[in-house]
Amino acid sequence: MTLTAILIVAAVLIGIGLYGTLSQQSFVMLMMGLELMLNGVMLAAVGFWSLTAGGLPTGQLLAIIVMAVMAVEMAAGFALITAVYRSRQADVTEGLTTLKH
Amino acid sequence: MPVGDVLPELSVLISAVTLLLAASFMRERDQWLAAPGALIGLTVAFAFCVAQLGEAPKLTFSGVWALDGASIWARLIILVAAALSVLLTPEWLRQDRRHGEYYAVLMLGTLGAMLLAGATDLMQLIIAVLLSSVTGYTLAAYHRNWPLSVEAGIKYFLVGALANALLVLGVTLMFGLFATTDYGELASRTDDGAQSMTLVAFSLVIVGVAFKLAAVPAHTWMPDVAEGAPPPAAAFLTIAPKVGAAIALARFVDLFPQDIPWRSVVATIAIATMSVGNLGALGQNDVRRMLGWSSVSQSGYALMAITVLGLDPYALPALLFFLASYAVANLAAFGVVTQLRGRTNLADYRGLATAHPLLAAALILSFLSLVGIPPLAGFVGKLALFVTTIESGYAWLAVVALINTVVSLVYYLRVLAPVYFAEPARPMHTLGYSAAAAVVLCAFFTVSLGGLADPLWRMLTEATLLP
Amino acid sequence: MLWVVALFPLLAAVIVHASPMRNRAALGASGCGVLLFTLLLTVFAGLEGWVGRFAWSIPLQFEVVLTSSSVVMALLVPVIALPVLAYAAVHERLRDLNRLVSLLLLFVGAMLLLVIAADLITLLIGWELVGACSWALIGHERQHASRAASARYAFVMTRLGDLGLFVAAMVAFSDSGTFAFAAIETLGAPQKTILVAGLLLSAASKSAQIPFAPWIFRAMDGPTSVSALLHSATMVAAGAYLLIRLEPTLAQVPWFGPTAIGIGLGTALAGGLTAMLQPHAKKLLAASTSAHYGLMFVAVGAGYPAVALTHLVAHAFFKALLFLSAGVAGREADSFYLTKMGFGRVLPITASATAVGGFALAGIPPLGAAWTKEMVVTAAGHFSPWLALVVMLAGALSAAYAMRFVYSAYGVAVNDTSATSRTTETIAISSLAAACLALSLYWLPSIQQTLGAWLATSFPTPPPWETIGSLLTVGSGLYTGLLIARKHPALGEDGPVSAYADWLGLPFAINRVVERPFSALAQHCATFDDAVIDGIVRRVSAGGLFAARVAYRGLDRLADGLPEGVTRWLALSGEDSRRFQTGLSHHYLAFMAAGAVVLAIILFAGR
Amino acid sequence: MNEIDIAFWIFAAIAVISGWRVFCTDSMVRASFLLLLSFIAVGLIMVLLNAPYLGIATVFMMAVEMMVMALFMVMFMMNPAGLNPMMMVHQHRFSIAAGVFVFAILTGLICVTRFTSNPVDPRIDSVASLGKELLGNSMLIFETAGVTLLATMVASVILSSRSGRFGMADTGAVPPPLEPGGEPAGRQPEQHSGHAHHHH
Amino acid sequence: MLTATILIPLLGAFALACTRLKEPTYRWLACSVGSVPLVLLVAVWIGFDTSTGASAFQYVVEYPWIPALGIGWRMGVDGIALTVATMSALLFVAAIAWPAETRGRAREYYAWFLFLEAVSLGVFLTLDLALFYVFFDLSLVGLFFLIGRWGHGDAERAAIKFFVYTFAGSLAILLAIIGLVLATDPLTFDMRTLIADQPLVGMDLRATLVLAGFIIGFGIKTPFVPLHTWLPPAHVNAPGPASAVLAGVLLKMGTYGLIRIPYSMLGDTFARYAFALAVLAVISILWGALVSMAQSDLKRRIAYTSVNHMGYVLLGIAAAATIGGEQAARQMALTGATVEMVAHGLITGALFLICGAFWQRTGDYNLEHYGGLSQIAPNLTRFTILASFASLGLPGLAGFVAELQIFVGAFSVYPWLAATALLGILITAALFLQMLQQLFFGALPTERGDFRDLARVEIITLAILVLLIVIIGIYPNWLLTPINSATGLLTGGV
Repeated sequence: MTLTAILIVAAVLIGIGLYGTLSQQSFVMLMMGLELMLNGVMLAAVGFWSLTAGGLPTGQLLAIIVMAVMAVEMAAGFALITAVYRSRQADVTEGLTTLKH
Repeated sequence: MPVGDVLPELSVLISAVTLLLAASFMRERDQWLAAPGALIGLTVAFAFCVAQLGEAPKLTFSGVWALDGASIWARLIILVAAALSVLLTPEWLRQDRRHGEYYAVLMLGTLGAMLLAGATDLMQLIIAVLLSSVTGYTLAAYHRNWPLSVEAGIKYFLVGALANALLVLGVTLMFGLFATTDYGELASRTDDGAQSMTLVAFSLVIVGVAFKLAAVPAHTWMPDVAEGAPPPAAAFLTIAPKVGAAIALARFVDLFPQDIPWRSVVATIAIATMSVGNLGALGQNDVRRMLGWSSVSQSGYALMAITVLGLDPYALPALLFFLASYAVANLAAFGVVTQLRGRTNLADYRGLATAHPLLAAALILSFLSLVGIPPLAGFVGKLALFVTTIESGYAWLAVVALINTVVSLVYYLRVLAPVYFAEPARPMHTLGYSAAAAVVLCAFFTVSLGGLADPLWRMLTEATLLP
Repeated sequence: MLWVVALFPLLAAVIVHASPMRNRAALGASGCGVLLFTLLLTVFAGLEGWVGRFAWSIPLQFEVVLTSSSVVMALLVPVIALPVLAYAAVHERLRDLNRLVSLLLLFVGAMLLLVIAADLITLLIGWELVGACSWALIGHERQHASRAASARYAFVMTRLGDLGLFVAAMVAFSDSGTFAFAAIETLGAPQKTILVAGLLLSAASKSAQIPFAPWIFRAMDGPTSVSALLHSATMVAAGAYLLIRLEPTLAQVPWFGPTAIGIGLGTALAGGLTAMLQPHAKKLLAASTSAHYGLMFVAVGAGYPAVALTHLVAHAFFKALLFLSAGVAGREADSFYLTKMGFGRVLPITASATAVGGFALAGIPPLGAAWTKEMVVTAAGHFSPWLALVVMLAGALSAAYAMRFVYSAYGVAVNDTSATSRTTETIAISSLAAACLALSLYWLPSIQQTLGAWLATSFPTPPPWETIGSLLTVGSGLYTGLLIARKHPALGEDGPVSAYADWLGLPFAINRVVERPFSALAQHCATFDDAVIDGIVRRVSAGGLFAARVAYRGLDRLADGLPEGVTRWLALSGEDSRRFQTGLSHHYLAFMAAGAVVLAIILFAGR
Repeated sequence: MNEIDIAFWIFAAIAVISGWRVFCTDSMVRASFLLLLSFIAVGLIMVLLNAPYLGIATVFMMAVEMMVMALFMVMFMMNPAGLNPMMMVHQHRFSIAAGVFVFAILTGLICVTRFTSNPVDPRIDSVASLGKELLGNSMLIFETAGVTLLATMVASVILSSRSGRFGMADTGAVPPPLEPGGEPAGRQPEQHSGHAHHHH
Repeated sequence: MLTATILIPLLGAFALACTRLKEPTYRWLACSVGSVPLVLLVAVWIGFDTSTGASAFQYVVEYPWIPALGIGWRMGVDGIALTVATMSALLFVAAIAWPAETRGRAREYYAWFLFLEAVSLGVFLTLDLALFYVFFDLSLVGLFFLIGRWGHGDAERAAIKFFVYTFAGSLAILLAIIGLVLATDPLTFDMRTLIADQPLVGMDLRATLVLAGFIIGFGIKTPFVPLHTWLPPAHVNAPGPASAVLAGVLLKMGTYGLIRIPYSMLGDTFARYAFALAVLAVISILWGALVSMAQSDLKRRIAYTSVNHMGYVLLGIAAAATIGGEQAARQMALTGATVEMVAHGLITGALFLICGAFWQRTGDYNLEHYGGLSQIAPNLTRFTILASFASLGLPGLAGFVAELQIFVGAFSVYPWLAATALLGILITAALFLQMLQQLFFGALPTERGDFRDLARVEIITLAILVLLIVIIGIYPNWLLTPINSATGLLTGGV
């Protein structure tokens, strides 16, 4: 279990996540993609903490921060999706094209 | 724990919480009372900030929090902008049932922008971005029953979510490379030759911050928010986070040695941003959207100063002054829009000068200031930018900015022409007194910052940037 | 102090114009009074030897003096103007008479300034003022647009010559730092060449020499009195006078003599021919004016400015006389075509006076003009005998058209029934005739002595063969003239001859070679200015908007075409595809991701 | 190749595969559970990396979050149970390319980058050190994070709650009309918005 | 004193904007306020010391504005600034007094005019580069609103084109100013310092670029061919008084700026490119005259003659800048250029006011539609003829004094160019006479039968201008003395 291995796994997750973010029409699925990215990031963070930073507490904190980001964005995102769904009955990015140019 | 160093933030936070609680107990028709409350909180914070001006620049909270000229001035600008946008709000949201909470969110957003300006630790940076983003989405979508507003909100969110993800990724890589997130230590460790991974991490962080700055490539939310969000919120969102982010970006890039060619990157972003913004505004017939595009291009000008940071002592003061002048002028413009009940169609502005001479005058002043016509604030700001850019040997950048300025004149005039040259078709209704007061104040600042620029400028020249 | 001589009539002109005077008597009287006083002033100035100095700034110094030749001119101008103005006061239509009189006074004043000038700037000022006055006078009758056109023609044509004077002044200053005539002597050779060329150019244009001659026909649109003054003592005289005044300098340039003679002779012959073929009384006289100034050019070119001066004086008198009488005849015939005229019986006095003038024009002894013409012949002969012959030929021509004019205008003709001449006209005409006769004194050797002494030269003595030759040529000329007048009275009114009658087609050539191409050029420039120069600007500004669109399209492909290929791009509505801000969030996300990559690439590239 | 390595690889495989399946399943509910699976795997990897606290925290937090997400599906997403096949994607090729590209770039860089090798001492009490950090050097960050969470709660309540103290929370949440009794300024959304065209 | 010259009309403008009075009162109020600067400037003129050894800039006042950047409120005049400024003040009074169609917005109209007067005078009177730029830009703003609001035809477009085009120029100037000023240490925008120590000496490339900036900027403003195409539409659509001010005052800012800034502060570099400028000038002269000749629109025609006349000015400046020319000749050229500024201001001002009279009476600028007006409008005819002859450089009128000196001075530096430029006065003569012919001569079209002659106010206004033109033409010493005192210094004479 080397750092490289961990990071590569993280990279895979990030790649898949980015794919999801860019490809999904549904807001929810799109956010899942984001989650997956952050998942990879979190893995990388812990990996760094454990294998390069020599247990520097900052690393753990970073992981927590990433988690926080994830949570916050999920919450805000769901709230917004709800609002949009209520006012526009839209659940996909293509549903919202009034604001353009 | 040196609480004294975050007194302004604390007062903003406390007033936010207070407002939240108060809003949940006040009767519906008393909700507007939250506005004066917010003003009080901001005033107190302003006072504390001013008090900090005296102290010597320092890092506190074990290097997480910077108290230097840059952050203090930026926070002052943010507070003023927040206060003025509060003035715009009460009449606008009169019939909204969640009137009171708005101010709480606004205060938290202010807090986020302030934290951006002061952060000297990558994790603190992330949190600050997050705070100002999450409040920003809410403010943008505050007209929950109005399609445009929620659309603006969720588009803001989608762009923001990815930007934050990239930012977090970048920060994690930074941590992996340098085993720290503290600016001070970063600065000391970036010296030995940069690895390729550093460059990737660097550009990821830049994109993350560019999102708050509404700079290319993460500028796309700005026009939507400007058009869709409630104008008072739009006024706030086009200014406060931008001011904070500009300082944050300046701080961050300043950490890196020359073997990372960050100047060319920032310069590229600057050019792209000002050009895209101007081209976008050129054809607009929707005034609010036009203002959004124009504020994109203004970020581009601000980036000029960041490009030459450290090459010329005037770079930082120029940046701060430009941000201040931009803030007042932009607020004046959005204030006029608000006072005109969100009037946004270009044709609807015909004959404003006849119907409401004062509003027209304010609009003209703010636009001319945004173009940089002397002796308004914008002129001094642009002059300072050009001076520092040319002095640092980036004359070509100044030339590009010049061409962009000429282009921008066109779309500002496209609004001013009907405002002044035509006769009104229908009566134009206005909103109320506090919005009018805000407009007058902004116009006054726009003029006085230009005419009496010297004291401010002299103080700004003392400003420092840590670490 | 000498300035007064010129300034008084100028000032008086303004006053007269401002005054409410509108009736003939008052205007005539005041005008004549002004001229008389001017004359007295001139005499006094001459006796007292006044000079005048004035400066605008250190380099711009002005000076006026009276030399022997300028005294003569300065006296001649008011003397001629006096009867002309009196005539004008009764002859010209009452409407705008006030303006006419004041303009005539202005004319005189400007001419006097030109005459007494002792530096190029003063000369230039007078010179241009004279031109401007001529414009106003020719276009005096404003309701006819054609008059204004003629006035413009004349003014532009003469101003083209004025440029020569500008050049002269410029050269003088650039070399000597001053404009004074005195300084011209000291110029270097090349500068002097340019200077002389400039002076010659302006003199030729003012004196209606080839190729500038045609303007003098257009000038005939002006009132008769104007023509009379313009041809005798003012406008046209200025050119010849300039050469006379500066002859010593000019002569220092070797090519000046031949050139002047060439121009002069060419004009003399062409003008003579034109005049002979000209059925229009005033134009006939006008052409003869050119011809006679040509003779003066010849004299100056041959080195006898004094001769030219004397001829100028003589010419002034008889030409003024002839124009005035032509004016009377023209009014009575209600046309200036000779065929309509012929009032010998009803206007005997005018007729006889005209005859005197005509014979003077023809150069028949014992009239003074005959002597001066003889002198010209002699002068030319001194240059080369062949020249003398050509000049005689010119003399023959002038005799011919003089004869034609006198016979047709005031001979005995069918329509010679009723015609009236106003008293003042008659007086003016006959006084001029008297002057012509008086000039016969030229023949007296003693007078010649005094004249020569006064002008500090000696007149050449003609060899007998020349005298006989010129007498013969004059005789033959007279006969030809008589023949034309009797056999072909309408010669030149129509048919091929009429084309030649207009300066042998020179105006036509000018129109084709200069005017038309020029106006065409102007038009093209205007088109170019709008289409191209402004066009570029418009393109640039349009380019801004275009750039906006293109940028959008380009970036849009990036945000949109890149992902899904063209098909996907087409799937979007056209408007969307034109703008980068598609309104579709995933495009923004894609763009952001791509942007991050680009930034990284820039960073890598920058290392 | 000791047992830790084996475990790691297994978990890694689970994380990746389930992560990948998230976007291939027909039901959002399933998708969310797959995502949860991936998170759990990652959390277990963290445990392997001497970060038990973080690992467990992740597992629990994500468990809750995915429940919420699943609830959302059921509440008002179309096709909750994924009875009929669902493939809602756009700019697909680009997305795939982007994902692969990012993976390749990162992997390449990871291989060439020299990370300082400084493994954590298994004997240190990571939880305690984290606590010290939170209440010590990084206190401000921690506090700010707290504020942010507060803000998030407020925000989500404001945006999502259907009714408030004064009845329907959304009524009146519109701009003031341009003229009294008229419409607010600004463009109107096109009618077709809603469950918009899903292209494949 | 000079400060008051600017502040009084400025404050007057704001005061006027805040009042509520009857239409005519505004006119006279504005007129009286606007004439205060004229009085003050005349007083300054009287007190101006032209003796040799007198300091170049007099009546200097100085207050700090942004000391950190070396920007301050610096005022002062030399002979050139004084004469041009006084002419401008006079022209403004005339333009304000001229009866204008204010479309019920008299208050703003006259307020803008006073504002414009203040800032235009500021351009000529300031000794601080930053302030110069400030006033330079504000003048654009003022005129933009005047043209756009009270213009006719496609006024809005013309106004925007004018603003954008000239603003581009002024930004070029701004960059150039910065590039120039940054070479000073400590940083200062004080013109006197910049003139004194020629900051860019020895930095060839930078000096060239800075010069280019100035040339483009002032070239657009002046305007030179090919940067002139904003001028005709702006003129055609502007109200008479506004275009009188545009041609009479604003165009001078370009040439004045050339003399004041690049000529004085970049001496060597400017001299190096003097020949190119002279060529440009000759092109402008001939091109302006030619194109003008082909215009059938009265105002366009006169507008293009402005291009031609400003070409003379440029020729004079370029000749004066040339190294190796005779000092006396160069001084004469520069003096001529300055006199041309004054003369052209008065003459073209008068001509454009007359254009305004035409528009107010008929709303038609097409020359083809006129004729025979001399029969019913003798006064108009008189003034127009005088102004036109002055414009084509007839001796005894102001134009001649200027052009003579320019030609003579330029000839000893660039003989061929000067000689070529002479053609200009010939073409001008032709085109003006043609214009007069079409307007006043020939038969009177029936639809013009009710054409009113000039009213009393118009007569008085024009009379003052024309009288001044004549006086300058006959006895310009009072004008030449102060100018020469300045040009002497500028051309390195005593």
